[in-house]
Amino acid sequence: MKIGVVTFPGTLDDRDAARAVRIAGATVVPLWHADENLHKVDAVVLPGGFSYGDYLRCGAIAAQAPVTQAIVKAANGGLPVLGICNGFQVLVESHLLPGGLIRNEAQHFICRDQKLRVENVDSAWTNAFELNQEITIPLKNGEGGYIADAETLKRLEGEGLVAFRYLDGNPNGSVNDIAGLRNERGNVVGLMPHPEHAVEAGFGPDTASAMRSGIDGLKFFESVLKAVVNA
Amino acid sequence: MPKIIVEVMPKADLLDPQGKAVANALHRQGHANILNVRIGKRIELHTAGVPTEAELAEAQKIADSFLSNGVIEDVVKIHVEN
Amino acid sequence: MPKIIVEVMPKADLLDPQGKAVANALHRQGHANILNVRIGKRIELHTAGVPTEAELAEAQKIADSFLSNGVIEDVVKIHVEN
Amino acid sequence: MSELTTPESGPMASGVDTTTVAAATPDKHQPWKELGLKQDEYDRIKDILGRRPTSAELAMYSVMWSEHCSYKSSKIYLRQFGEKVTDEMKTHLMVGMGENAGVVDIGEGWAVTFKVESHNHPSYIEPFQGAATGVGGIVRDILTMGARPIAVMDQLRFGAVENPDTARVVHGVVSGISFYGNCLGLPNIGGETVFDKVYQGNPLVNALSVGALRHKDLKLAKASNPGDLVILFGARTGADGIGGVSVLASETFDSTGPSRRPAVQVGDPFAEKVLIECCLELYAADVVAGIQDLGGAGLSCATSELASNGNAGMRVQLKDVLKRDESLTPEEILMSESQERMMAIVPPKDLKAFKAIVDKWEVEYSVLGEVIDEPRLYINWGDEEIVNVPPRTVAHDGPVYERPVAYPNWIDALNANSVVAAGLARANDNATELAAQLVQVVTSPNQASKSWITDQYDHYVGGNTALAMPDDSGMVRVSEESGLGVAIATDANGRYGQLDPYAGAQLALAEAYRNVATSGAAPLAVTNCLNFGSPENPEVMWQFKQATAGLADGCLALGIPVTGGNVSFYNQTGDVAIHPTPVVGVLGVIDDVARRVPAGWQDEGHNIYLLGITRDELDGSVWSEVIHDHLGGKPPVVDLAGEKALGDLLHGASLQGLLASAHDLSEAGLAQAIVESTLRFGVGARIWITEIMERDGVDATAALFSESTGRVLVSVGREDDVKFVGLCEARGIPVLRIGVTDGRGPDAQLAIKDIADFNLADLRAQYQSTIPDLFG
Ligand SMILES: Nc1ncnc2c1ncn2[C@@H]1O[C@H](COP(=O)(O)OP(=O)(O)O)[C@@H](O)[C@H]1O
Ligand SMILES: [Mg+2]
Repeated sequence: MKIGVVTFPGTLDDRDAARAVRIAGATVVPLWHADENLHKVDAVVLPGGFSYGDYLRCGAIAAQAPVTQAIVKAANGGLPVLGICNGFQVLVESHLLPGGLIRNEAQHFICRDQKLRVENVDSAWTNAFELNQEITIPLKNGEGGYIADAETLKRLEGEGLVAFRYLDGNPNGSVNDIAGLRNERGNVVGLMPHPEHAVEAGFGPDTASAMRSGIDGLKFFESVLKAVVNA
Repeated sequence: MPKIIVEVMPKADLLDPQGKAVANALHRQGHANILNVRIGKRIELHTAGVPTEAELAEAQKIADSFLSNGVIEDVVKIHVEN
Repeated sequence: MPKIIVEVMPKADLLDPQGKAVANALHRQGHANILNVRIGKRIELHTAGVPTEAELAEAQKIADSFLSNGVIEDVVKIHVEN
Repeated sequence: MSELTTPESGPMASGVDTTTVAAATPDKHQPWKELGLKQDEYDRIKDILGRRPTSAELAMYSVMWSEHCSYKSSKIYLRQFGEKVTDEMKTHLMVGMGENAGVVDIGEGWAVTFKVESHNHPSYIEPFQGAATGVGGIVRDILTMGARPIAVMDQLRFGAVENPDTARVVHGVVSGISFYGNCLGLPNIGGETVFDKVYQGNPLVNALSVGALRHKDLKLAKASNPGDLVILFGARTGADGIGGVSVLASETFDSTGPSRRPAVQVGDPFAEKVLIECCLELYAADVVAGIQDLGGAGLSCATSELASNGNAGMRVQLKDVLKRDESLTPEEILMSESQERMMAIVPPKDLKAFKAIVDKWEVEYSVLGEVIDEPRLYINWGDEEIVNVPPRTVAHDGPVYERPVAYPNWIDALNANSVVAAGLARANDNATELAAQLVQVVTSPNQASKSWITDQYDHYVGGNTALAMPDDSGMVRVSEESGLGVAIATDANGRYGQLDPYAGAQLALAEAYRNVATSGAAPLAVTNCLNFGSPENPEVMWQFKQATAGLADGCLALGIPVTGGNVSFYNQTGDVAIHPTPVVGVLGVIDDVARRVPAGWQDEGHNIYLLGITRDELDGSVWSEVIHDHLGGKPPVVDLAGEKALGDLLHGASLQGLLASAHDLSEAGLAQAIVESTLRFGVGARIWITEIMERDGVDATAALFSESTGRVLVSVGREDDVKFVGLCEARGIPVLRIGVTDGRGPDAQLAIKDIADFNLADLRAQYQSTIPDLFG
């Protein structure tokens, strides 16, 4: 099973995403921003960072890259795609997911361990969770405030497309405490918090049992393995 | 140098946390007459010569498709300055 | 609603990384005629009534001292829109 | 002939000040004074060249001979860091002082390089860009050694919290560090934040970076093979920070403050991130023979240092520099401090491979010239020769001063005015007041949680962060295979430095050493950033002399060498200098980061032990400042042999897995350590202090707030108790059980016997709210 991990100039969490893929048991295929094909991968992760400096709007320049064009096409054909943080922003700028992401309400970057509720488990990246499971993974962003117009919000809520919601405090002013979305088909998921930073004990969020032992993020990658095998 | 100036603002009915923060700061400083603040972008595209009609049309397209994100922003003005 | 519009740009001889990144992206997309891009802010101050002279003078002061950072930015324009 | 071609002074509007013109117009007036040179320095340049310098040469010499670049006032004192060392201390040292950063062997074929540098003055003028480019600059220093940067830290000093200007500086500096460091993808693993009115017009913004490399990848900044190409790559050269080095860093600013606003540099972290990846690919392809970052003094520095280090020369065509702004004069190009640029020395046969890599990263480059056999630096502007100098005289043989030193007479009165002499009241017999003092101390701005700041920094990126804020030291994994890693802590206490700069430097060293040891790592090497007032003030020079001697003697005593550092002088407003603030960073190595020791209690029912002896040492303490607004007396006694023994014990105990947690005692003493230990994971405890008072002969105030050195608080599981206490006794480390941990939960408490029971949730709310209430 091969999972592509995309690197744009300015991508930062690509090595972390690759590590997560490996720990979950899949093979990593590095994808470069200039790649026009996806090298037959079974799924793609768009990792976090500041692609092209995140200038203009986060993810806007990356949305124009050749590899993104290829991903959009493949995603419309059902390829599982996970966008994390900047990757979520790229998905939104490519219109694979609706709405937009703007500057945090507090006007500054925020990095903390964030509790989330998994609100939908019918997607390629969430099927290993239990419905309404509470998880903790790191959050780190400067522009993570999710916005959408009233109609879009109604549709998202009505069709169960909100995949994750912030618990114990909304860190960035996102409407309806939205932390992540899935598309109708369930192959595309985007979220601001970082599952790839919670896959290895010793380097994740604190838990009640030990410092930095949280590995709730691993389930994202286990989900896609299941999804691809079952597909 | 001639420039095409593109002005982009967040959509009126969406949140603008930055504008809100600035408005709050102005109110704390006592500027009660400023009811609200909204913050957008002023983008200058520098061109070699005075822009032609075709170039302006192209700029309009760039403004709509790339310099702004129509889901959350509006292009409020495009004009030329020499 | 009447608004005072303040336009702020990065100082001409300082680096504008944002403008540079957008210019590069436009060049990659084939827009060779756009030589350079600079990106600043468009700030709308919404007022209750049509701004008076005194209010405009106040806005100028706010623009210079608070809305822009004189070390790295210039206020390039202030005007009223009704 | 003289009036024909050259304008009066300054950048040439038309016509270029060539070496020929200079030879023909010996008496032309030059603005050497405005550029910060002294008469004798100007005369020496003329001596070296046998003629007056051209305006380009003058620009180069003035900027390279500035205090910031030449270390002319500090050099004679910095030498001792290289002299007061034993052979054993050098065993792990691959590159010592003098290079861009020191390099230390950490085993398994890995090496690390680390350094701390100041960006103080620019951060006062433009806090956001000043701090951002400070991070950018230190990261390029690390990159230059051939290393992948793996983490950053920031050491900050701001003015008084109540001063209205402080918020401007705090917001700008913190968001600048956050912006640049986060965009680079470097975890921020620690730092310092201190507020004191002495830093009001002179905030200190020091930034540290650490990088890792395989031994074979070590790179040096030298150009030694004639025929190799000189290539400038990265961002284009613009008008940023022209004259910044000499004007910003060498002259005390007057009190008119922000109205005099010189050019600043604007940073582009995206460009730097791309540059990092590009350089690492160039290193892997083995196509650069030498490399140097462009920082202060820009091209002047890079060209002269590369040539001088390689005992060679260079021929450079300045017109080939890629510019952002075509109107730049040759002098401006030489002085420009545009960020995110590097200079590589590339053998001609490797140019093709070099080009393929920079093209892949869309990094611009231009070949400026070549290395030559003769030890001379020739720079041309088109056909005209504008620089013809021996590079050593620019880069390394600058002026060296033995500035006058004078013992500050005021220090006797200050030392005499101790906490006891001043009769500061203590609340020993009043439990309610003592409890109130404890809360007041630990929630004061300098002691309260810094999470409002540190939550703006990404400490996860890279996936290798084993410890970060709020732990005693930052720790990152270097090898994913073995778990090999490094820990770093930095410290400095300006109040101690003011009372006794020799002891102050040693106390900073001792604290950083202890912080590294508590985390389970073995201390290995030292870096520093020495922040002082004007070297032209003999009393400041005395402070500097004392501090450097203290640090060098201290390193010798602890057996860990100084591998590099930075000096920042002229941190003063008018005649008033900041407190001597020698920031000392200690790096330690740990064979497996999985073994690291947390700085807070995690489990119920563990015994809490205090290691070390408590003396009545409250002079210069947080207690004296917060409760009595007092500074006087003598700082705590330094016992480096004791620190070493304590460090060895901690290392031994952590290797045997005996430590459930360890947290050092420093500012605000035991009170601070127990509050931080309990709040770290929300685990309550019962503490008693009477046995400390009895054994050490101190009162309750000293037991809680004394800042005696050589102390650490540890928690130990019941099953390891006997073994642990036995170990301490065998090694002669004083050990005393002072409490036991309780459970977690909403009712968890910190109960200090005979003083007060604190609800953890309430205590946390107060501890967390101080900084956001001031700046949020
Ligand atoms: N400006 C800063 N940047 C990053 N970390 C910081 C900063 N200021 C404080 N910290 C972190 O907060 C924690 C508490 O700081 P401090 O009380 O000064 O530690 P110590 O007393 O151990 O030196 C440490 O982990 C330190 O690294
Ligand atoms: Mg500590």
